[in-house]
Amino acid sequence: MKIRTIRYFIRQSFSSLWRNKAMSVAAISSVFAALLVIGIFLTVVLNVDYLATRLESQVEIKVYVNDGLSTEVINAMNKDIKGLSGVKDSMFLSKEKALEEFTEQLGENSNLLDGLEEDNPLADSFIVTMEDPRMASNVTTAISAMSNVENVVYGKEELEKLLNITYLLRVGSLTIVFILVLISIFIISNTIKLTVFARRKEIGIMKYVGATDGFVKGPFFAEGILMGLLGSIVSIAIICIGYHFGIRYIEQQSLGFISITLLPIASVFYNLSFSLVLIGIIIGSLGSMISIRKFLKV
Amino acid sequence: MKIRTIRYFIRQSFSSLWRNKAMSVAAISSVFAALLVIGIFLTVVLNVDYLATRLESQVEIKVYVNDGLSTEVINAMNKDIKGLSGVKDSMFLSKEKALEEFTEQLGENSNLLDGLEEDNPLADSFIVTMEDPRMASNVTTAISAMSNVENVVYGKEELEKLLNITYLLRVGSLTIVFILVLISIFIISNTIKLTVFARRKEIGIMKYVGATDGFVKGPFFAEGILMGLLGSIVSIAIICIGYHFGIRYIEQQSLGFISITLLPIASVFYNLSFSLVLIGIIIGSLGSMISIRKFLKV
Amino acid sequence: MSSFKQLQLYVRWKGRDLLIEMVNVSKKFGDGFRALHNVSINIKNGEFVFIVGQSGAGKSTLIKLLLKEISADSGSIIINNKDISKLKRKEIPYLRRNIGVVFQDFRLLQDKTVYENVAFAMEVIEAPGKDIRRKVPIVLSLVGLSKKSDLYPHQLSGGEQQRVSLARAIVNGPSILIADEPTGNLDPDTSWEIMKNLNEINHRGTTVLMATHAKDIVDSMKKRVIEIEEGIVIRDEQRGGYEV
Amino acid sequence: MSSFKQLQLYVRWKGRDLLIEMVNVSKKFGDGFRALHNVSINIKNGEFVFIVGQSGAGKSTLIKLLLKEISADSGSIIINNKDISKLKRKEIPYLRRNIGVVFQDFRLLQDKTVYENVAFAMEVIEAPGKDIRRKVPIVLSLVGLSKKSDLYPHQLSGGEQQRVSLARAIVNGPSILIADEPTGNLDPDTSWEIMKNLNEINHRGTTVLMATHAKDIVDSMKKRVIEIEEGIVIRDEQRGGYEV
Ligand SMILES: Nc1ncnc2c1ncn2[C@@H]1O[C@H](COP(=O)(O)OP(=O)(O)OP(=O)(O)O)[C@@H](O)[C@H]1O
Ligand SMILES: Nc1ncnc2c1ncn2[C@@H]1O[C@H](COP(=O)(O)OP(=O)(O)OP(=O)(O)O)[C@@H](O)[C@H]1O
Ligand SMILES: [Mg+2]
Ligand SMILES: [Mg+2]
Repeated sequence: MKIRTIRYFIRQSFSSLWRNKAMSVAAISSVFAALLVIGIFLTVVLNVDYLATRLESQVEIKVYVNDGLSTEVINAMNKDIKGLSGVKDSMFLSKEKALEEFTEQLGENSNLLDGLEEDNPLADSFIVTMEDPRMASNVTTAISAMSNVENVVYGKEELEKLLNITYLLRVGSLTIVFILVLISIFIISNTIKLTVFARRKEIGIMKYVGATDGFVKGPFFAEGILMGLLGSIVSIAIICIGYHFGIRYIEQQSLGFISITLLPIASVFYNLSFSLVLIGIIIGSLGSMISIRKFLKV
Repeated sequence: MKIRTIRYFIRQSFSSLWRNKAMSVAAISSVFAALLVIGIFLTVVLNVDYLATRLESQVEIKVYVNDGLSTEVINAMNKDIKGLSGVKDSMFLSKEKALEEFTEQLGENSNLLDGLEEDNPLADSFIVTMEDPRMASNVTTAISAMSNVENVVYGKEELEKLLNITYLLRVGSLTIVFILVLISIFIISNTIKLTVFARRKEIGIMKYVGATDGFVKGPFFAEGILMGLLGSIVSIAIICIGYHFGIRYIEQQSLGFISITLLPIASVFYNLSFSLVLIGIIIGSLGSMISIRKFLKV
Repeated sequence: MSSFKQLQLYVRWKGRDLLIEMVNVSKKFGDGFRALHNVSINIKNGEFVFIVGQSGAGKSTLIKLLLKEISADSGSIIINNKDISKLKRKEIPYLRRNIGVVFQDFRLLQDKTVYENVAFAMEVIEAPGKDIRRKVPIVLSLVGLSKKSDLYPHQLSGGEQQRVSLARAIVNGPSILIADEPTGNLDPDTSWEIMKNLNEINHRGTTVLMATHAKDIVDSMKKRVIEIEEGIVIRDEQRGGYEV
Repeated sequence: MSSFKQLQLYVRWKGRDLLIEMVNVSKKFGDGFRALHNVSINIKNGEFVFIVGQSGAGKSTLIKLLLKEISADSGSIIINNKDISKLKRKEIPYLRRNIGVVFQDFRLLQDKTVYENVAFAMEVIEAPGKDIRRKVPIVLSLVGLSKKSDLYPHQLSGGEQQRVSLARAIVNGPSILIADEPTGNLDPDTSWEIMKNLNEINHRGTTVLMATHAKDIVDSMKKRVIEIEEGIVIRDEQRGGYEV
């Protein structure tokens, strides 16, 4: 196949799109709409994952230590803890501060603690936050082995619940996106099939005047790519615009237990555009190649 | 228009679907796929709403009462409270039981309460659950006015947070469904447009031999309905089958703070089938009527 | 459309003298090409008229104007005393139902069988099923296609397709029969067979307009001949031949 | 396909004596209809052959067999010493490139202009753009369509479409030119113009096969005539007429 022929294919695909305007517009619109669905849900999945990660980072390990440690020892321990793999941060919490916080937490029932200030039954502690909450158990073991450590507590059950939730969120959203990707691919390939179908007669004619299969397919292949490209570009644009405005509105809402922070638009665009363009182009070109096959047999 | 003509339209629509099999299959598949997207998300929305309602019903109002009330008084109060509008249930909680529960809740820190058994600082109370959590403030006022009531407490802030969450869940899922419905409608109408487009020549021929616009449109209208009907039936079937199996898997998972209970399949089917069939039929027939217009002008 | 107008169009256009009246009709196409120029033709009820002229002369364009497939740029076309340039879009089908046409490119419905293609013209006018089942086989045998009634157009030879188009044109017994090159794909014997049929239809009162290149046929039938050259009527002769 | 085979098919099939050899070829269609029965025909290189016969006799079917548009049920068809029933699917295009065809139904690409339709036949064989730009206008003027080169097929008259089909068939200078009723939509003058062209092409060495109903033309050209009746060759006559 000569370069000239490939140039011819590309030229043909543009002119065919242009000359069958009504059909092209309908087809590209459908491709665009199908990719839009994928795009919207990829955006949702990206944000769900982001949220899950932030939820997971709220896991805390409480390290209760012996009473009356010197500042040097505390700083040294803090540094050791921070050095453990999986740990994000560690913060010392004196028993006075802890009682204060506890009193606050109890709110209406705080009278229960009346008079405890003089004889504080709580202990000094470190509050350790995790980079990767799956490492919590390892970190606990490591800290337990340190000297001056009285007790290490982390909400094992709660952590497991949390990990369950984030797992479900991730798996659920991925499953849905997966189903949607399949459906969208199905819709795009059917759309392409219909555009090929509308031109089945022309395909036959080309074959009758001596065109090889490849020569007939060339422009359809290029056209499929073009449709996928156009459809995906429009859908990316719409999603980015929608996200730009949507993000403002949503971040103003409050969920209470966690502030809503969405991924920055650049990150969404970066993750999205490549896959949408790829899906569009691949299904567009592949779809037309598959649909054209049976009309080539003349 | 004669009955005979309408029968003719219906017959024609079947035969046209059958004779353009390849095209019909592609088109109906796309309609099916687009409706599937709507269907899946309607199902999700229905369940989100269900979950939100159940979350809301966890709201509690605590009514602290005077010490040492007689069982008769307690029962009478309980009955009065239950009679208030918006209230689902009310349950008496003695201060001994309350301390027990509190001790349990504190877990590792329960030593704080040591010795309080003898001089229980807590009060007897009623735990009131709400039918409609938006009435909580009214109910609180009503209960405060009752005799023997010391204090009425409900987590106003927490309730507002919860209502925020459920509101966001509902609005978010409805927004997404709304967008998806629009996209799906767009895809379906484009698909129908492509099938009409593939037969533009035939439409012209019919006009040239003296068919009125209505006579040409008739079979296309019927065909649009048929495509919508077939597409929606298949999508409903797939969703119900998928839901039947999905429900089992999902309900086995645990979210911790709330057990996952999904709507029964019958309820989903009941809510879904009507709207999907309606959307399919309306867009199918309307889409073909709109697409055909410009080809009729010969 | 008022039912009076419908009636007027439905009624077979008989007993009128001037059936088709074209006055100074001109038609240019997009690129300025002059397809017809100042064409004036009168055709009386019951006439048999040949339209001849070189390829590209404007014969089919003239026919398309009569069917309102395209509209004239200027001049008026009056069919059965009605100016068709003033027809509303909704009235066009009723005009066409009174004009049976054998199209040069056949225009058969590809997803309908031979039988269904012919029946379609009757279904369009909402004829009773009984009539359809009776008349369609008759016209199909008239054009020699009884055996082909269940085939689809793409399974037919060129000449067979042409005859289906003819069968469809005559099945409703139109007031006017327009045939655009109806023997172009037919052998001489079959052509003569068809011409005999057209002649007979004409004798039964239908006005026949036939655009053709078939010199033999025109020469021996001795009918009125209108010759068009580059969009201009250069000859209109009673009992004429293909050439002067 | 091996490049040797390609070469073999590309090379103009000259200097061979027997170009087309059909032996006992039969073809039935789905419903059992016998379109061709035991047809045996030999055509030598450089011949000019008319194929005549009634509408539906099987002329176009025979042509479709030569192009492998359909396959024979039995018998063999050998073109340029190659049994085309044994052609692989990939080889068929190379067969067709050596056969220029004027189709009875024209088969023009509707979304390409006249110029592009003709150019397409050259693009298919990956001819250089320079050659295309030089040759297409030449063949278009040969068939009298220079002025129409930017129009789309639906903007052409029947005869003009037919001539585009002819232009496309000859633009690559094929070894065999098959014309299925190429004058069906042409007036006598234009028909003769076209026949003069075909004759000239034949004199320059191209074998011409023409299915036709044009009695005048067959009678006056005095070429070999093969007559088919209901799928059977009933006459094969050198310097014959349309009828015996
Ligand atoms: N839509 C159009 N745009 C431009 N030119 C057109 C259009 N339709 C027709 N023409 C031109 O008008 C001229 C007359 O066409 P018409 O079909 O009337 O010819 P004709 O007499 O029927 O010829 P034939 O005998 O070949 O059928 C032709 O040259 C054609 O190219
Ligand atoms: N696919 C098919 N299925 C059934 N019958 C067919 C099919 N193709 C062709 N035929 C029949 O075969 C017969 C021969 O057709 P063919 O096209 O060869 O005729 P022809 O000689 O070219 O006629 P014409 O002069 O009218 O073009 C016709 O009667 C036609 O109905
Ligand atoms: Mg014409
Ligand atoms: Mg033929």
